Order: sequence, then structure tokens, then C-alpha cells
Amino acid sequence: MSIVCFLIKSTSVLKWLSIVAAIVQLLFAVFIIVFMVSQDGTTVSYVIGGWSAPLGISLSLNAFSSIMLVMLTTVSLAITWYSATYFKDEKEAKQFWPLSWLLNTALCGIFLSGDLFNLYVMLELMGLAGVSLIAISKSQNAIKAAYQYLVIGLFGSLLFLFGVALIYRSYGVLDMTILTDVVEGTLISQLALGFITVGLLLKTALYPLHFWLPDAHSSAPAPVSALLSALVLKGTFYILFSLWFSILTPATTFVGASIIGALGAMAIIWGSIKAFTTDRLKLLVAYSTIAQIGYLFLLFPLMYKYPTTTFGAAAYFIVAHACAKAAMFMAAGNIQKMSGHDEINRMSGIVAKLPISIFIFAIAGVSLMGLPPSGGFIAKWLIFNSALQSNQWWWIIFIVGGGLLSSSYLFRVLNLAFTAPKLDNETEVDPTAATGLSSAMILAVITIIIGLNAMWILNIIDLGLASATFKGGE
Amino acid sequence: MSTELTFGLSLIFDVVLIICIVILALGTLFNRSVFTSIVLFISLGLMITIAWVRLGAIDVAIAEAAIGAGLTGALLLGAWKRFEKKKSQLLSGANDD
Amino acid sequence: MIEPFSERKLHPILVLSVVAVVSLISALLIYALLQENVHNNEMYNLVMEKIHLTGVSNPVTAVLLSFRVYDTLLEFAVLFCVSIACLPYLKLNKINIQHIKIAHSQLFTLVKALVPLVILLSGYMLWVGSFKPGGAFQAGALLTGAGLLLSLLNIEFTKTRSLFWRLLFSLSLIFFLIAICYGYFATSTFLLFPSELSGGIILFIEFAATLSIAATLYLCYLSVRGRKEREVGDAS
Amino acid sequence: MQAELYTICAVILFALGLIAFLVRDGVFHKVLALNVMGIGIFMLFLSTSAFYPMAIDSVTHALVLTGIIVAVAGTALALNLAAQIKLEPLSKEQKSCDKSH
Repeated sequence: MSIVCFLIKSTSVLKWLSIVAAIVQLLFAVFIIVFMVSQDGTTVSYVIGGWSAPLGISLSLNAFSSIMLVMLTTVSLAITWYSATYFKDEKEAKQFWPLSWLLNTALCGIFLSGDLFNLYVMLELMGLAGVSLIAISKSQNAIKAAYQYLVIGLFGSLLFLFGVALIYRSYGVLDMTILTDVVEGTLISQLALGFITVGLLLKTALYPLHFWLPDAHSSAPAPVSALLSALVLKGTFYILFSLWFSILTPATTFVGASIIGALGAMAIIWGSIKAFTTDRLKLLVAYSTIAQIGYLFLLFPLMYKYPTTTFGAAAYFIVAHACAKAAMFMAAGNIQKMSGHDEINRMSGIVAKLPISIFIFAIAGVSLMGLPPSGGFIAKWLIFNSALQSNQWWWIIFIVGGGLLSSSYLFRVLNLAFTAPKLDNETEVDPTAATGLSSAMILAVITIIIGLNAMWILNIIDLGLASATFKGGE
Repeated sequence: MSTELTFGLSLIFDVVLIICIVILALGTLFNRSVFTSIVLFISLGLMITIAWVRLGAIDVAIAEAAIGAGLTGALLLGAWKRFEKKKSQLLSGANDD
Repeated sequence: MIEPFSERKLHPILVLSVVAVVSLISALLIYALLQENVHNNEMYNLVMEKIHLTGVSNPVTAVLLSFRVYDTLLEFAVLFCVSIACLPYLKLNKINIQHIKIAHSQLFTLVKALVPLVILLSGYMLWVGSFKPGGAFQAGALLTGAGLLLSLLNIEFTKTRSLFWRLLFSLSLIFFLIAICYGYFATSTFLLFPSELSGGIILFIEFAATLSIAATLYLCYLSVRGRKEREVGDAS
Repeated sequence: MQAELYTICAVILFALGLIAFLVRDGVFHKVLALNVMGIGIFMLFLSTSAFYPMAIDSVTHALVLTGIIVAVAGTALALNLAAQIKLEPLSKEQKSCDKSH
């Protein structure tokens, strides 16, 4: 289905072609989700090339992945629209379009894939495309960050592949649907899961393994940072999440899940503090990504004990964060382009000059903090709920504390932006460098809309839950 | 008798091969000189090719000989040469990159 | 931050603990691996059962280009991605061939004899891939080897930025798409080729793949190595 | 017996690559460590299929071939990026230190 659509675009170069293609892709994804609802959320698989599962590769689609696909296509359409105006340099643009489509292909493939080795190839494709995207500006900082990201990414995917090799050795299959039935909680499966988990945590930048993220995300051009932060991390998280809770479930342990949850909690605190002390806007947004990723991993122990609510919370949080973070990076990119810098201390009074950017930044910030009318609020509320229901109240401290911390660092920026500028460090704004923010605006509005219409996503998730049985829990 | 002998001989061959591979890997990875490491890596690639043949994977062996040992080695050597040139330029104070 | 060109001074205790942890894990792994049973090789029977449908008799080629063709397609996407990433770093130098011939006459004769041989061999590899060990990857790598031999002599293909080269990098994907479209119309299944023609189609894709792989890897080599010295004496 | 031997070798190679990746820092050693890890993984795949010498599973061979190409692509990109990084004159002493070894 959608594969045919996203394959063709990998060689397309012109931006208008890309925008049209992105719209087509979005329509495809909407079609998929409608199809999903009509199927009552059961897992659908599509056999590629007519060679059925253990021999060939099959695609599989469930409620979770269809939501991810819609999120991916929406956000990438917005980013496509934005980057059409962002890249002024001919050479950069020439490189950007094919690479971003390759990245898009890889992400679609990850959400659809039903085969472990295929996931590895997708991961590599995603990693290499991401690396090349970071490096397109060719500044020394960008190249260094890209090099570091590449080495870490290769290492992470090799660990993943090692886990896959161990699994193949024991069970002789790579197809995930078949694997679900045959996998057992043996030592080998546990070790394999351990390798896979460490590899993917490295790529998703959970707390002690996050060190590469700030450099990579802040030195890339804004649309690329938005892509990486909003979508790429979600791709690896999606793999990890579905491996833990629907495929290799017999090999998981509560202790392991709790360790990951604890690391997530540390990530919230550490990322927020770092975001508060940094003096660059894009770095701030990157550190806030680390903190937000922490929330997602906080869900692991909750998911283990109480999957029903937590599952919805995870999907909801991913969507809300993706929209908010993409909008935020676009706004930050606009501020950087127009004022020529992104130092927070020199931003006082910038609201008079760039009202729209700051407005978008504020709305996205509201969602990240988890204030009421936004999607972030619902997501945090759901996490809160499942923490209560699974009797693990101690995680609530981190949820609330993290919300407070994130509001403190976001208000720091907004506060400065709204205060009157001092004369000596007033920022010059270059109106010719303006970039199309309409799409960022739309994303910001979406974060509010999904806050007001939460039932829509939750219904699809419930459909998925009704048909899927989770093996985790007691 | 003779099958046992060939079995024993092939086992000895495998053991020797594996020891060679491990020693070469050690030499490649824990060596101060970059050039020595690269050369050792290329010879490691050739040993690995033999191992693939022993494991019955002829296709992989051909690819490994051509890509793993040959191309990766050429890439590494090319990059190393460039790096050395840059370094010597830096040391002599020339700055024309 | 990982510094690419300097070694950190790590504390010996840290190094020792890394070594200890890794060897502990690997000891556990070896123990677990030796204790546990290996899967029951069902895949082999499946491959052997279905192989006559693919039009090739080399099982590896059958798996690569028929059963798991989706992986292969994505792999070409990976190569394509690398070629896009490497293109802008390319700096080429124009060398006078006549001049080299005089300076390195022995090397020149050697290369002159070897290059056609290697190209011939890679063609053979490509063709033989459908029933014996061999195939597009090996052929592509050999072809790159021919390119490397030439670059030893400073004979390099210039104008790498031109459309022709771009086309070459994406050739495998383009041919793949043509084959997919054809296969879709013929069998109405995504990535399935009609079985009587599939041997031919696989060869068709492999041919394009060989050229793309060779072009991409050659480009990688050139851009990694960078510009050579002007003096011919430096060439060896 | 043969398959078990190669399995052990595979784990050893992977472990060596892992240690080297964590301990060593230069571009070349990082890339070499990644490659050795890759070889370990491929050996694990191939030794798996060598458990049945009469009926060798060719799926693993295809997987390894794909893996080799992807590994080369990664190596090439890593070296390419590293080659673009300018050396900093500040680290001159370090460089001369390296050279004397």
C-alpha cells in the first residue's frame, strides 16, 4: 500500500514535488487509519512479494503503528513546508531533499516493518540519512557532531544486530509475528533483549547514554533538528516499546523495566536542569528533548504492571511531544535565522520583533509543560493515572517535578522575550531571512486540538487494545 | 580411521585459524600505531575469508575478500594517508587547507 | 564529545572495569550459547522447497533477490544515501595520462593488463551469480577494485558531479522500481516477479546494482582520500 | 564441534570490538572496532547455519552479505566525515607525542 507511495519519492529533488508527495503521503496515512478503524484495530499484515512469513518479509500494521504513521506524515508535511522556505542555499537544498525523503522512508519502514533484520537495515538507513542531514551545513561543529552521532549510531545498531543474531540462533525466525509465539524466557532471549535494549537506548538517548544528543540536535539546521527530535527518536522508541511489550515479552523482567524507568526519571531531572542552565536556545530545546524522552521511559515499569492505560499514554505522549517539539525547533530556527544568533540572554524584548515565533514557542512550551488545554496535559494526566492505578506512586513525584522544572526553563525564555530590551544588546532582526512559519503554527494548533479532542486518539488505541492481548502484567 | 583422521585434522585447522583470528584482532585493536592496525586488519579480513569458506559460505567469502579486506582496507589507508599529510602540514606550520 | 584525533587518557581502573564487565558478559554468553539448542533449521527446507519458483538456482541469490528482496532494496537506499552524502566532499585532480606513462611505465603496463581482467571477472561474477556463488555485491566490489587500480595511476574519472554519475548512483533504485512496476502489473503483488521471467529480471536488477555499488564505493574512496599531491612522484 | 568453536570465536571477537570501542578514541581505532564487532556478529550468524553442515541455511548468508555492504557504507561515511574535520593547532604537542610512539 503505502510502500509504493514512499518508494518513488526517494529520488525526487524538487521541493514542490516534495510538498505534493508529502500531502499524498498524509492522505495515504489517513486512509490507513480509516482502514484500521474499519478493521476494529486488529493487526493487519501484508506479505511482500508473495513469500509468506518465515521465508519472506511481511509488513504488519496495528493501531499503535497507524497512529505513529499519521503523526509521522503530519509532522513531516509541516517540516517539508517549512524547509521549502528555510534552505536558501542551492547546494544545501539539493542535498536536503533526497536525504529527508530517505529518512522518511526509513521511518515509515520502521513503523510498518514486521521483520527483525529488516528493522536493522531501516535503523541503519535512518541513522546514515540523519547523519548526512546534520552534516549538510558543512560547518566544523556540524561535521564533528555528525561524526559523533554516526559512530554512536553505528555502535547502537550493531548491538541491536547482535541481539537479533542471538534470537535467530535460538528460534530460526526473524518474523516478529511468528517470534511472538515461539519466544521463551530463556537466558539467551534475555541477553539478546539486553543487547537490543542497550543499543536502542543509546539511539534514543536515555539519560546516561544521551551525551551525543545536544551536539547533534543543536548544530543541525532547524528543519533537521525538528526531524531528528520529533520523529527519529520516536522511531527507535517505537521499536523498543513494541519489542518489550508485544514481541519479546517473556524475556522481560520487572527489575529491568524499573531500571529503565529510574533512568527515565533521572533524565527528566538532569535534562531539565541542563536546559535551565544553558545559554543557547537550540541547546535548550535539545536538552528538553532529553527530559521528555525520560517521561517515555518512565512508562516502562508502569506498562509492565498496568498495560491498558499506559499504552494509551505512550501513544498520546509521543504524538503530543512530536508536534510540540517540531513546532518549537521551527520557531527557534526562525529566531536564529532572523536575528543571527540564538543566545538566550540577548533575547530580551524579542517578542516585539518576532511575535509569531515567540507565540508558537509559547504554545509548544505549554504543551511540554503539561498545562491544561494542550495535548501535553492529557498525556501527563494519562501517565499520572496509570502510575496511580499500578500502585507505583513514586513516579508521580518525577512527573510533577519534571513539569515544574520544564515550566521554569521555558518561562525563563519567555520572560526574557517579553521584557523591554536594554539598549546595548538589542537584537537586530533581518526580515529577509524569514522562514515560512505557517506550518509550525499549524503544528502548534494541533497540539491544542489534540488536547481538546483527546478521545479521538484514545479510541483508536482502545480498538487496538481490544484485539491485542498483552502478555505483560500479572 | 581415515574419516576420523580428517575430522581431527580439520578440527586442528579450525582451532589454529581461530587462534590466528583472535590474535590478529587483538593486534588490530590494541595497537598504538594506526598504520600497523590497518595492515593487521586487512590480514584479519583475509583470515576471516578462510573462516567463511570453512563455514560453507562461499558467497560471503568472495564478498568479504573483495569488500571487507580489500575495499575497507583501501578506504582506511586512503584516509590514513590524508590524515598524515594534514598532520605534517600542521606540524610544519603550513596552513593551506 | 568523542574527539576523533586524540586519545583520552583513561584511568587504568576504568579500563580494567570495562574489560572485566565485558568479559563477564561474554563468558555468560558463551555459557548460554553452548547450553542452549540451536533452532531446527526449518528455513533451509523452506528455501529448498520454493527455490524453483524464483528462476535462479543459487540459494543465496534467491534469498537476496527474491525472498528478502525488500531488504536488498533498502540496502541500495543505504548506498544511495551514502553517495549523496559523499558527493559534495569530492575534489578531483586532473592528471596528464601521458606524463604518468613515462614516469611509471611498469606500473602502467601492469594496470593495463589487470584492469580489463578485473572488469571481465566482475562480469563473470554477475552472470554466474544465478547458479553458483557470486552475484551483484561481489561483482560490484571487483569493479570498484578496477577503479582503485586506475586511481593508483592517478587516472580518475572526472566530472563526477555530472548527471551521468548521479544517474549511476540511483541506477539500482531506478531499475528496481521499473522491475517492481512491471512485476506489480504482471502479478498484482508488490515485489513479486512472474516466475518464468524472474531469472531475467533478477539479472537485470543485479546488473544495475553492480554498476551502482561500484560507482558508490569508488566515489567513497575518492572522497575519503581527498586530493592528491600535484607531484606525480607522490602517487605511489 | 566446528560450529561451537566458531560460536565462541564470534563472541570473543564481538567482546574485543566492544572493549576497543569503549576504550579507544581515534577515528581509525573506533572504525576498526566497529568492523571487528561486525565480523563477530556475522560469524555468529554463519556459525548458526554451520550447525547443519549437510543443509546449510542460505538465509544467513544473504543477511551477512547485506550486513557487509551496510557496514562498508557506514565505514565510508565515518571516514569521510572524519576527513573533513580540521585538526586544531592547539593539539600540536599531542600530535608530536603520538608521532613519537
